[in-house]
Amino acid sequence: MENKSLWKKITGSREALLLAILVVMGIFITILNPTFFSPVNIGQIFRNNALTMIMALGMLCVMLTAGIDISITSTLAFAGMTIGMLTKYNIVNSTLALFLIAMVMGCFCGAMNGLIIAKGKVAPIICTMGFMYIWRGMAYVVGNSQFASGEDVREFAEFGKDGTIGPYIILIVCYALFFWMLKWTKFGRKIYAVGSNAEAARISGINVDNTLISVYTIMGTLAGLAGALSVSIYASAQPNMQYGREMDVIAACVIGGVSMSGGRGSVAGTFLGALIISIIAKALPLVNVPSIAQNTVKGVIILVVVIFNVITQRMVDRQNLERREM
Amino acid sequence: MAGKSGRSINAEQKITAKKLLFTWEGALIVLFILVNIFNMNISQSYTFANVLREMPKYLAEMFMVLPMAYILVLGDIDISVGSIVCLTGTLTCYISNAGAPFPIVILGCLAAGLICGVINGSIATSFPELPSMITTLGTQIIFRGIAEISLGGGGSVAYNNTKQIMPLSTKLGKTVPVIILVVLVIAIIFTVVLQLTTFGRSLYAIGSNKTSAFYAGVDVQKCRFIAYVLMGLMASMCGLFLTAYTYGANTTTGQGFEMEVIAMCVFGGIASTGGKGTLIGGIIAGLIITLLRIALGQANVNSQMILVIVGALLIIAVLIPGIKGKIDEMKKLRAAA
Amino acid sequence: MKRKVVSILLTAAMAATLLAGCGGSGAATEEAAPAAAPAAEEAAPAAEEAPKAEEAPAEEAAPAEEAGAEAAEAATGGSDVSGKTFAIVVKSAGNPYFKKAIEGFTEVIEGNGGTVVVKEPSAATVDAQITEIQSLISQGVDSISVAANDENALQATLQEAMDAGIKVNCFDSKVNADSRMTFCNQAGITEVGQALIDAVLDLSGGEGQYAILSATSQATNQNSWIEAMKSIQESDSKYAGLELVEVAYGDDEPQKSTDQAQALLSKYPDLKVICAPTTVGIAAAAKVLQDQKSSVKLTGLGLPSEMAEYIGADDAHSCPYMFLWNPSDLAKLAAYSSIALVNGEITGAVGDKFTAGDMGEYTLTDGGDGGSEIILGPPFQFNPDNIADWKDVY
Amino acid sequence: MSESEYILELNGITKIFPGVKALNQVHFQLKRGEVHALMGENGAGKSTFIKVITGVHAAEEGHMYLEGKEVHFRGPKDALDAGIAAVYQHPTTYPTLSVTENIFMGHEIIKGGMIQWNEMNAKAQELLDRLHANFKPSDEIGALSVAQQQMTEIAKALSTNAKIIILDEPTASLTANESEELYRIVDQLRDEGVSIIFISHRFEDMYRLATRVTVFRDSQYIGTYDVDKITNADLVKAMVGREISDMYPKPEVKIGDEIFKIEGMSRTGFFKDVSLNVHAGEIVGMTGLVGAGRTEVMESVCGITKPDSGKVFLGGKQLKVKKPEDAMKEGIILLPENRSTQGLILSWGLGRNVTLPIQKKLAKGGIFNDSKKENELSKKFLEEVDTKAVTIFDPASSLSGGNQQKVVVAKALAQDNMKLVIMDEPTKGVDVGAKAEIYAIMGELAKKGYGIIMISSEMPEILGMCDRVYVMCNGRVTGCLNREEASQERILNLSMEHSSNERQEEAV
Repeated sequence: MENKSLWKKITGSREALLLAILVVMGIFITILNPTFFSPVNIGQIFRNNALTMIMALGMLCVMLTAGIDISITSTLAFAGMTIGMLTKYNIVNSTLALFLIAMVMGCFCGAMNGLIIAKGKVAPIICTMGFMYIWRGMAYVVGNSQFASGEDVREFAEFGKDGTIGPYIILIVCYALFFWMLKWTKFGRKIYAVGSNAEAARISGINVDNTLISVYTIMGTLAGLAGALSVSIYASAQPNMQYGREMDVIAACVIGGVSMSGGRGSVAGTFLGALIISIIAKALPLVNVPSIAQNTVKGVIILVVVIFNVITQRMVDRQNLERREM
Repeated sequence: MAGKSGRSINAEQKITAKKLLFTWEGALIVLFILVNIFNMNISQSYTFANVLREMPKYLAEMFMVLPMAYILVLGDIDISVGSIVCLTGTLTCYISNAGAPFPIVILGCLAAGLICGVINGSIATSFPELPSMITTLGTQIIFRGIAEISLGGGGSVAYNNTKQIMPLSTKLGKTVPVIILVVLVIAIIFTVVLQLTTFGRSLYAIGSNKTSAFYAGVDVQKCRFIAYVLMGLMASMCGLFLTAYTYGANTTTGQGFEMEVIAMCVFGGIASTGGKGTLIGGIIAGLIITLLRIALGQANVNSQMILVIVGALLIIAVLIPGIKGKIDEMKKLRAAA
Repeated sequence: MKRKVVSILLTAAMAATLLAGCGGSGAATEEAAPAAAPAAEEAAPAAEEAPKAEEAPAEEAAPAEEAGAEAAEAATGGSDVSGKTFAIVVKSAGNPYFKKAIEGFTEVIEGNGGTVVVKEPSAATVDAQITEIQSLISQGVDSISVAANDENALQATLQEAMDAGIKVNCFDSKVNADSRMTFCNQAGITEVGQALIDAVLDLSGGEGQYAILSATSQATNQNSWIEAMKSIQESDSKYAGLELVEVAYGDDEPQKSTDQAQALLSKYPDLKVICAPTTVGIAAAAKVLQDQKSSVKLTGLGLPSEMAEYIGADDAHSCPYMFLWNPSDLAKLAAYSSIALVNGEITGAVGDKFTAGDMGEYTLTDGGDGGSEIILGPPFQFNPDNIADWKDVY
Repeated sequence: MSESEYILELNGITKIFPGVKALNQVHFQLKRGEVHALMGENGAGKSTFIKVITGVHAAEEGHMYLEGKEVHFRGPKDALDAGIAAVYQHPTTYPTLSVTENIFMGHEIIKGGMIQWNEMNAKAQELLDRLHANFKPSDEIGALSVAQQQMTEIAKALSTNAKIIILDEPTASLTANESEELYRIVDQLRDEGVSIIFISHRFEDMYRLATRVTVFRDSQYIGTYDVDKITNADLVKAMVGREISDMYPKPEVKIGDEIFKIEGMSRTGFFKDVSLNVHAGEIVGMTGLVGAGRTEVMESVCGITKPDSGKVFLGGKQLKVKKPEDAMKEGIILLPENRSTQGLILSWGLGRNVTLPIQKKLAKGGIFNDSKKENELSKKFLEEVDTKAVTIFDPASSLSGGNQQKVVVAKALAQDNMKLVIMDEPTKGVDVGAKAEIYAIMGELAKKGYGIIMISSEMPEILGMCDRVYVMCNGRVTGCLNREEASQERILNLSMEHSSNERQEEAV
């Protein structure tokens, strides 16, 4: 019995495994390039990947309900482009107001997803695919072939400037908030319940539709926030920003142990998954792996991690069966 | 035999024109006609000859609509196809540039697609616990990654012997592009297989209820494997013809195709949850989207706006079955009361 | 009965969407046209001055305000092309550089009585450009000017266009010689390479490590400029002290460019200069350097409006000077050459001459790839003295 | 006053689903602190009724009074708040979550905006102790057995401090010992003053626990009786609406040669060293408790799962079965236990369901589906088993459970190379009329000389229909009884032989 629980703890704890992978990666990279493990570098990893990390939280919630959202980077671009234009033409200049506007827009976009998925019973991937096209198109329409960059967003970019702590604070607040929400609040429980067994959730009095709508709205709001952050950190708003990056966010969640069939996944795992993706992006140029190999490495890691997980699960099942007496 | 009450069960299926019209496919045909009328109104250039000429690029994607329909009917999804197009396109150029004769080039391209399909299929069937979205997300990144690595610093490769590959992009009688005939033949084969054969029936059985299908003797994993392999193969056909039309390949080749192809299927009534829809619907939907894009392009509608329109159409299309279901349910409720 | 209603609703809804979409976009295109007019006035000084700018590290070329009137006149000059349609296909939508180009192109063509069709593909891919060009062939335009996303990939489509009697030229990024009649080159490859390597030499103080932050690895222009830089460096001993440590690719994405710039800094502590011959890359690198208050200096090719923030001679600014040409002028040149092609003044053969309105006379030269090209002029230097005048222009 | 006597009272409840009236003017009265059994055949409306009480479904007509006051539940939440908790037939657990999370889902202990995990874990442990559960609050539900999941559900109901607890077929998947445990818990709850509604098919449960019983039939209220005053026969009559005379038309068939044999088949964790044989024309029963490994053995025979060792012979020839198709080719036909998830494709028409296993045989050239032939054939077999359907294109989901089972039988009959038929719980959830028809078909098949294996938990049908009975317990065949030797006692004895021993081992 003791043996079993120890074995189970090691294989069962996805977070421990990911941490181990991270440590090994860290050591390996540091040996190849000692500058990797410097405070500046670590800071940059978080800053440059703040967007992925923040959106991964929303994706975690969405995937916990057995859904998926591939419209997030389009939402990001729509919101980011809008505030970029607002500040470029000096319509709104307050940093706080711009952040709020972006989040409200994201909230709206997300709510649209949620409504159609929950009330229209449309498969999440299809619905969000439609909006992926729509919001991206809207970003171009809003931009009207203009970028907002450099001087246009000078004031706003102060917030996300290298060396400022703004992005880190947002990151920490988001993670703390979601950690609290998913683990310690009723609402968090509801998300898990809906993803784990929607029928049971309905019977035990959880409003499944509302939970779904909330989850997609949260995702949208975070995408809007990420849009604002993106404009601030990179001091540029372009309609094609973060194009295709939704897959990174999904990959971060998947590596972090979030199950696509719902009900399984944690904030800690998501964080570690996002961190692994970020470190791959950051480290490859540092260790002289040509950056064109970055995608291949990323893809291999995703497959290895998910397949490894299946195999350990099979081993655990097999062991459980063998323990059964006859 | 036992307990016969002499009750007779009707085995005649009455097919009326009205019934046909109210299927999704019927609605699509009506829409197809409407779209054509609409197109002719917004663009003077919307002539048969022009449409024929503009079609090939879209038809290359149509290759993938066919097996994607199979995969969606199975209840799976494959988002790696755009990357397979890129990888096979790249390899095609390299094989030809190495001096291979044309048949070898074609075979090499198809073999590459086949291998990609086999890889996807093997992973999907060895680990049926994993959602296909995840495994093909992995291979999506890897296949394009391999293409990126083999393209190296330049990031693009030209098909040097353009004369060699020209037969694929020529037009018969100066009007009908070869690709139309190829797509037509393959589309007919795929449609016939899906709608009329035991294999097609098995796909629907798996997509409707995997366990029941398995208990009824359907080889679930074999069917899934075949579907993925066909997907890879058709993606390489797309890659081949795209190469013929672009004389080369680069790292962005085929980007986003997977979503466009899935959108066409879903618009055609093939549910991403499996077991529903027909390839006829998928093909008509593909044509509708294609013709619409051609006409809107000719009318110089902003390319972003076209995306917005396609996205909106998609969402409306997937919302309709739900709305219809609700209405039917209400009708039944009223009947019961 | 209900079914019928549903079907009707379906078709009606779709039709409505189409109409709505169409209406919206129609408005957008109409809007674009008048917008071009006032912009043209702004762009005017550039039309006058940029091509006349002296040698690469030219000290100054202040925009001449008085040139406005001349430029307006220029717009109406040239040969009449009423009834003809000229298409411009840019790399992708939503890029201000090409926005300026479109404005310049429109100004010239409409000034000469022609009609402009603007095509901005949804993504910066070959596929998207092919679709757009195919659509133009259907419309039977008279000329197509394209900024290509790939050198070879458009060959089949552009040849088809030429077979259909459409004049094809390219600007900004060329297509291969078989696919075009001529190429409006913003600056000779060697000139750009020379300007950049000289800037690196200048900023490094004569010796030291430098790195290049490029766009995508397949970007034709960037690759040829980088090659030019390398060969110039090898051919002249005055560059012997310079060491190119790495060519990094930021894929023209702000995030990746930022990553790459930061990686360069941490990998090469002795780095003296980063050269970024791409507008996205230079902006990202400028921000990284300035934010980190790094001593590494930056140069390259960038848009004044994006870079104004970072250009300055003191340590608080990361980029002492950089280069670019005027996209509006480049597109004007493309427009004039298109007119010349359509009117039969030139055929695209090397040695042909034509008058580009008030921009003066241009000669088609050998592009070195079997086709002809028209060189706009050497790249223009933006420095702390002139940046304030240019940042609102483009 | 009657209001004070009844804690819960429902009058004239009518519930309509699309196409069917699931409840028609039913009544129900629950006394304070009583255990009230609710009985009726499957489809009688019991489960729907429960869902009306718990607010999952809203009734179209009728009134509900809780402690004399009329209440209207807008959702399950209202019912929970009012002190009504339900444990459903199929455990409605959250498989990916822990026991504690399951127990407190929806009514977490929250202080200062934070869920109190420590307190909840402690409370969960307390509840589990009270139920004598052998698992921990931190265990993941998906890894627990059905019985353990059921126990978690009961713990969940307890955790809400409910005044009324509804148990929907709680013993269906429990072993005898586990059932005993459940009885103890129910007694305990009743003594604590909780009122309990108990749905079960087992008369044993009712006699053991309930004081009163209410019977539903065909969505209608039939009556409420005192348990100690009603006879078994009367109760059956109330439930099925008529007296059943010749329920088991076992034909006299001459038993032929041995046609099928399993030798020493094992599969880790499911069954071990199983051997059995079947003769032509023989109906062989397989019984034992749920989870004894009966279904698993037959699934391995049919290629659904892979056995680790063992040989299978059909007509003296050793078979190599790797997938279901192989078994079908040899003439071994399985009618799976679960119609809706294993036997039928509910969204498909009946005809297509019937011909799915034989589509290749019917197909032109083995490739193209022959719709005409398929339609004719499926019509023939569906009529043969007397399916109540209008056309062969009706979706299977539109049929009742009994008729769905007939479609499954028709599907088996359509396979003309049939030699051995394995029926897994063929009458589960089938109404009495259809049951008799299925037994009749079984008899006909035996007459034709096929071998038949019937897996069943229902003692009467095992005793009534089978020539021989194999009894399994905990993965092993513990005995084989002839028709003459077989009796309820002996079968029960064999099916529990090891259970008690093992239980002790586990406890150590």
